[in-house]
Amino acid sequence: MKLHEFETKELFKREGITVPEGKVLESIDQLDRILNSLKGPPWVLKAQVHAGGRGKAGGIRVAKDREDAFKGVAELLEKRLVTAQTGKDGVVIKKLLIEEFTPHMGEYYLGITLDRSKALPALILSTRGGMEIEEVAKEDPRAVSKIWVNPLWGFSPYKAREILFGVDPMPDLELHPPLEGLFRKLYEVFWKYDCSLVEINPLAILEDKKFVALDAKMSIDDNALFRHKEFGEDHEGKDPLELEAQSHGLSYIRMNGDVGVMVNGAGLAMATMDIIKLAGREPANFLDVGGGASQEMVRKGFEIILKDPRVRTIFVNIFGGILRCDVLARGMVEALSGIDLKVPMVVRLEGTNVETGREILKNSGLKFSVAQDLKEAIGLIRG
Amino acid sequence: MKLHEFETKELFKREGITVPEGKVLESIDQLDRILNSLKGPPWVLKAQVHAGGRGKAGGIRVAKDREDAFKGVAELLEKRLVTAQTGKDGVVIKKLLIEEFTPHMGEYYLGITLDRSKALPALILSTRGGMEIEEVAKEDPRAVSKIWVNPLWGFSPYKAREILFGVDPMPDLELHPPLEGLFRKLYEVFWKYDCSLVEINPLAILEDKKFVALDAKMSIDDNALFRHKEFGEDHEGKDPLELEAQSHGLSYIRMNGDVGVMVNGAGLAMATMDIIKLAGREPANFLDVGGGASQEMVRKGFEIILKDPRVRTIFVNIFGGILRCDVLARGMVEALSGIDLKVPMVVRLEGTNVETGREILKNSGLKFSVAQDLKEAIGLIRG
Amino acid sequence: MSILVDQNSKICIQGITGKEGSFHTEQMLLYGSRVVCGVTPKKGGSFFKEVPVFNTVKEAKRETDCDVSCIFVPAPFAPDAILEASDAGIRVVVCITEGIPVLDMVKVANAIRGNGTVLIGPNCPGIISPGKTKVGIMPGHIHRKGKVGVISRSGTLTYEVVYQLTQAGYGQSTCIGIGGDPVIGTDFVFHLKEFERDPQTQAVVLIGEIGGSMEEEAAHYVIQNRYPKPVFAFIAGLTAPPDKRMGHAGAIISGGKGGAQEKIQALEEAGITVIRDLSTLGETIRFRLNSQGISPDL
Amino acid sequence: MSILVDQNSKICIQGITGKEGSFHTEQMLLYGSRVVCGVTPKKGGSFFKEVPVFNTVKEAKRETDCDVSCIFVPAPFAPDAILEASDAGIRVVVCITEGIPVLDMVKVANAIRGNGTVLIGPNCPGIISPGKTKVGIMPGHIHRKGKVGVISRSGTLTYEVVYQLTQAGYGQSTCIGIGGDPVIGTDFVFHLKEFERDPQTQAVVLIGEIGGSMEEEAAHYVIQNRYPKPVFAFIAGLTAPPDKRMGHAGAIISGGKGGAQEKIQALEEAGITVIRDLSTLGETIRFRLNSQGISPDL
Repeated sequence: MKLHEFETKELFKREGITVPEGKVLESIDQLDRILNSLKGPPWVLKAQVHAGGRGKAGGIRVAKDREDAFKGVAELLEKRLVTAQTGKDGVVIKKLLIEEFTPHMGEYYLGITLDRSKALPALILSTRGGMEIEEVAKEDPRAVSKIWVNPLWGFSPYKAREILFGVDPMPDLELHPPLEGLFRKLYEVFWKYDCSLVEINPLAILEDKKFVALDAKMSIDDNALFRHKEFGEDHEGKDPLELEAQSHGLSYIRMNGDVGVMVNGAGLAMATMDIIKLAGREPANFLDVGGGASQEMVRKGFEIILKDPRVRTIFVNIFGGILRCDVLARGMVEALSGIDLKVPMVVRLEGTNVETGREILKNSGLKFSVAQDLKEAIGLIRG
Repeated sequence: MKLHEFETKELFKREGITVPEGKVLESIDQLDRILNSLKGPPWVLKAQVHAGGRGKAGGIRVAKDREDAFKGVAELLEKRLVTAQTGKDGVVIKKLLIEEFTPHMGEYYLGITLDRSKALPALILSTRGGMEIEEVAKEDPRAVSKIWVNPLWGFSPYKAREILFGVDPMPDLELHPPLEGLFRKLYEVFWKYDCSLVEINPLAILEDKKFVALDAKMSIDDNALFRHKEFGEDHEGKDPLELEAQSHGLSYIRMNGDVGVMVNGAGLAMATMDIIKLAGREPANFLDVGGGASQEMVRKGFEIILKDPRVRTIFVNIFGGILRCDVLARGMVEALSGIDLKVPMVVRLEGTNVETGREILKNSGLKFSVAQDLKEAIGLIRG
Repeated sequence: MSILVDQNSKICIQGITGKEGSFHTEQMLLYGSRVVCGVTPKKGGSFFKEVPVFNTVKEAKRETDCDVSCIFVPAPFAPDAILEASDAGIRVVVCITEGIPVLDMVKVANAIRGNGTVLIGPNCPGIISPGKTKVGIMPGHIHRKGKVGVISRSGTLTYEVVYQLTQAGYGQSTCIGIGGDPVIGTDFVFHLKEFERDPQTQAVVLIGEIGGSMEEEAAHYVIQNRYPKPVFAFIAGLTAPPDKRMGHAGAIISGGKGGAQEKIQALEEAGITVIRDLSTLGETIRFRLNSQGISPDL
Repeated sequence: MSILVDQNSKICIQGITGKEGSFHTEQMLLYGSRVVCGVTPKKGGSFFKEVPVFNTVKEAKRETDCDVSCIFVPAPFAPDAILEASDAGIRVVVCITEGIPVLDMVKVANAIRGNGTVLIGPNCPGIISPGKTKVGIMPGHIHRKGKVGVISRSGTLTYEVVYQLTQAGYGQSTCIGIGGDPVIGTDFVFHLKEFERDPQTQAVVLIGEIGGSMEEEAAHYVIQNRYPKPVFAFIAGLTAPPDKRMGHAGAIISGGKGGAQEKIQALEEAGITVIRDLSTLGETIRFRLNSQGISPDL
């Protein structure tokens, strides 16, 4: 789960990391009161959307006076922002963060991410803040310092020395203790909130050698949300069908095609989408009912596929393991009985209790084609 | 450093471990006010001395009424308590802990100690509380459960299961969660205060299945005292010469003999004491001026030896390494000049700068015998 | 032969009395696996289908000398169960549990490193050495004893691949589901090395997916070590969009890394046969193996 | 030969610019030790007596390929220095520092276990392979190259023993001060094994003291493995009273355990010659070795 910039900054503030003073706005009516409560002008207006490349796309503006601020808010709020990461439709800006402007003399990048292959958190420092860290790493690798911290050893002081002395140009020696403190805090935040990423970019260095996190990013491990009730659910910008599926424990993602897909297991679901594409069609969705789905979940899955008006073909690909084929068949019958299915449906069943499952479907009176194996299924979908 | 029972109990209380209500008394004048502030009778009077075996030696009494309490305090306070561990002189009782009496239905032993050879803390549970754990381990090993916790893994829940399910008779299942909680707390205390030992014996199990630590022991690692300013220095019952030496960074322990000893290095100092004994004499002290002692420390060491009226011979055994023999010699001359040394002194010098050192001593006009090696030194001490 | 587990493996089921644990214990017993004990705290002393239940793995190990464990414990308690198994000296620990927070696994993976434990999973179907033993949740009947080793990041996709292999006449030496999470106990390279040493195994199939760099590392290993047995691969997620978690927590293309195309390219550059059309996997492998003189299992 | 360090060892001094560090670096250089670098944070880029100083051990290792480090860092910072050295891949780490809290060492010892680092100390004089290299603070001139290995929990007592050995005509292969603290990186058994493999070493002297059970473990090892070289021992603290810390944090008899008498008995039962009178140590060893055909070093 990604947190918005303003959520991350609120959390940072609680944890003792300095951020600019700011307020979130959802309606232009609130602007006057907010501007009165903040130092300025100038002020910074920042679109709160889950997409990188906001700045380049015009989602961040500096307002030099009140009039400018009102104009900026009017041009951003409830408008679609198209960035390099949003796709052509862009995302609607529902919230703006209004902040005091922070004059500063330099910018750093600080981040912690999980290095999967080492199974260790990686701490990254760059003296070229404000840029994408991947770009800096390519263009000017000496400006990036990266270390890995063994969580059982903890963030021992020598680790701070390795990262701070390992970057070129090296930060002034007087900046080392506060930077070490900041990394230590970020590292605590990373563990305390089960982050997969926490990032300050840019970190502003003020004239008096203090630091302020001008931008802040945080992603929380979905598997750990059960122990972080402090993060409410964030439905913003999410597809309603995805939300419905999620509330039933189904893993559903909307795609751009017209073949509605139901599969058990994530790997097989991805492979099924790939096969549809190889057959010259496009999947309308990714839907994994899970290795051990119940009859109820199968029924819900079907309902969600059927709610998608773009679907022209349905492809059910089930390899029974823990999920037995008879359970699948019963869920299917339950979901489809009484519905006049207008689109062709291809069913490929295999694995545990396959005979009973096929029997149930056969006796159900439902209309569908049976494929004995994947090859036959592909032929039927190709049509 | 050993904490007194009342100090440990105060600390336990702060950390959330239940102890009986109680107050410390240093004069019988305070007793009336203390009894008024506590529930009772009965009350428990406990001598606060650093020696095991208090109970058997009469250092713990239950007072059944006010009169009994006054009588008990009068009989204990400022009196010498001789226990199995104090030696025949015993120790003077300077403080008494007056506590409410805790009726209970069972007693456990809980302790954490450092296992040197495994380099791991060992957690110990015994269902036969109130007894010395070593005795229980010998008599009834099944009543003792011991586990080792890797500090990098932490006290994971399975460790609690191992210790609780590993003892016979096993505690009632309903006691497992509170016992796990108590061990977790003790484990935290162990690390937080740099303990070498923390012990609750006995832990009382009350009728309502709650726990109360009836007795509590804690030892703090001397090397870690620099980061635990919360523990003041405890001079009680300590030898004044030992205290003086300590304040100068010298490691000095009073012994029962009459040969005053000065050595550099702990191992050589122990070996020197052993040699004196082999020669048929007894050392008056252990004194290690340290591998890297300064001239000043050598001088101080001599002053302390000379203050001990029992000393009949002085033996200086120095193997110069970091401590150079010339530094030793200068310190010696400084300490002894102007003093009319009444006892014979044997000096054995070897190692770094030995020639200069011998030269300085020779020219000092001091009276002493020089030994070329240990064998000769022994001969001279034997006299 | 086979790798990691065989008919002599003595299996302990952690969470044996739970819903999943008890169902799959029965399935394993039916398959012929030697389930010698189970662990459920507070149920020590009882039995599940004649399998003795203990309070701790340490006790179970002492009483039965089990050397493999299979964990069916809910996500919040599974990391503790893995540590317990490793600490008790279990050689192969299979964690089926899905949904464990990844940072818990970071701690666990680093803790048991150097402890002599091989951790399979979490979020995996387990290990099967067909005809010998099954330690996990895969449907046993689709497998057949044979000469192909299978290493997979997936569950049902593995069943599909195994099914096609069996249909094509090729049985399996050992099939390992290494798990679909970002941090898991082993990787492709670990098992490639095991299969290299296993005389029963004559070919290996890797089933990868988007996310991470394990496939690239496998390609690197194969090329660096002139891997002596034919290797096949299938990569799921060619059409997956970036920044979306495709069911598995580990299957996510992020920061432009972990895409299927790059993985396929790396594998092919290492001389590995990458099968793009899943529906033809079985016949492609049969054709290739046959032409290399590796005949089907009869 | 010799063990752990020799003339090829490339030494890094952690804390090279401090009072102790700089003094002993000079002494080591005078002895002929190859001190190739030093580490003092914030002094990177400078030189101490032509020895380059770096900010981190990682950098020092990268630039000089040092494989041994010697730590002269104050107690509150020494645990971090040990971890840094181990993490940077230093093979032999010698920690001279005295007064480190024991629980810090518990963490450090468990952390570096399995990391391939041999930690000597803390609170030790270091290691010397006479005539080859000295990594520590012992006075070099009392040593002589030869055939006796020395393992000691003490500092100056070791010098006394070495001095007597040299006077008696027997030089040393390697002398190791393993440290006087309750938790240290190695024990007698570890070095007994090393000396067993070392052809230069023909006899071993153990210098023990009260506290702990390391001497008993050494006795056990010698008897269990029919140790092939003559072993001598001296135990300090026969007259030490219980519950008193005799200078060393590790030298304390507590709970009735760790007394000298029990240690001497265990060692003698293992066939080890225990010398009770320190003043006769050199001549006793000379007599015994001579009678076993192990002649003095000329």
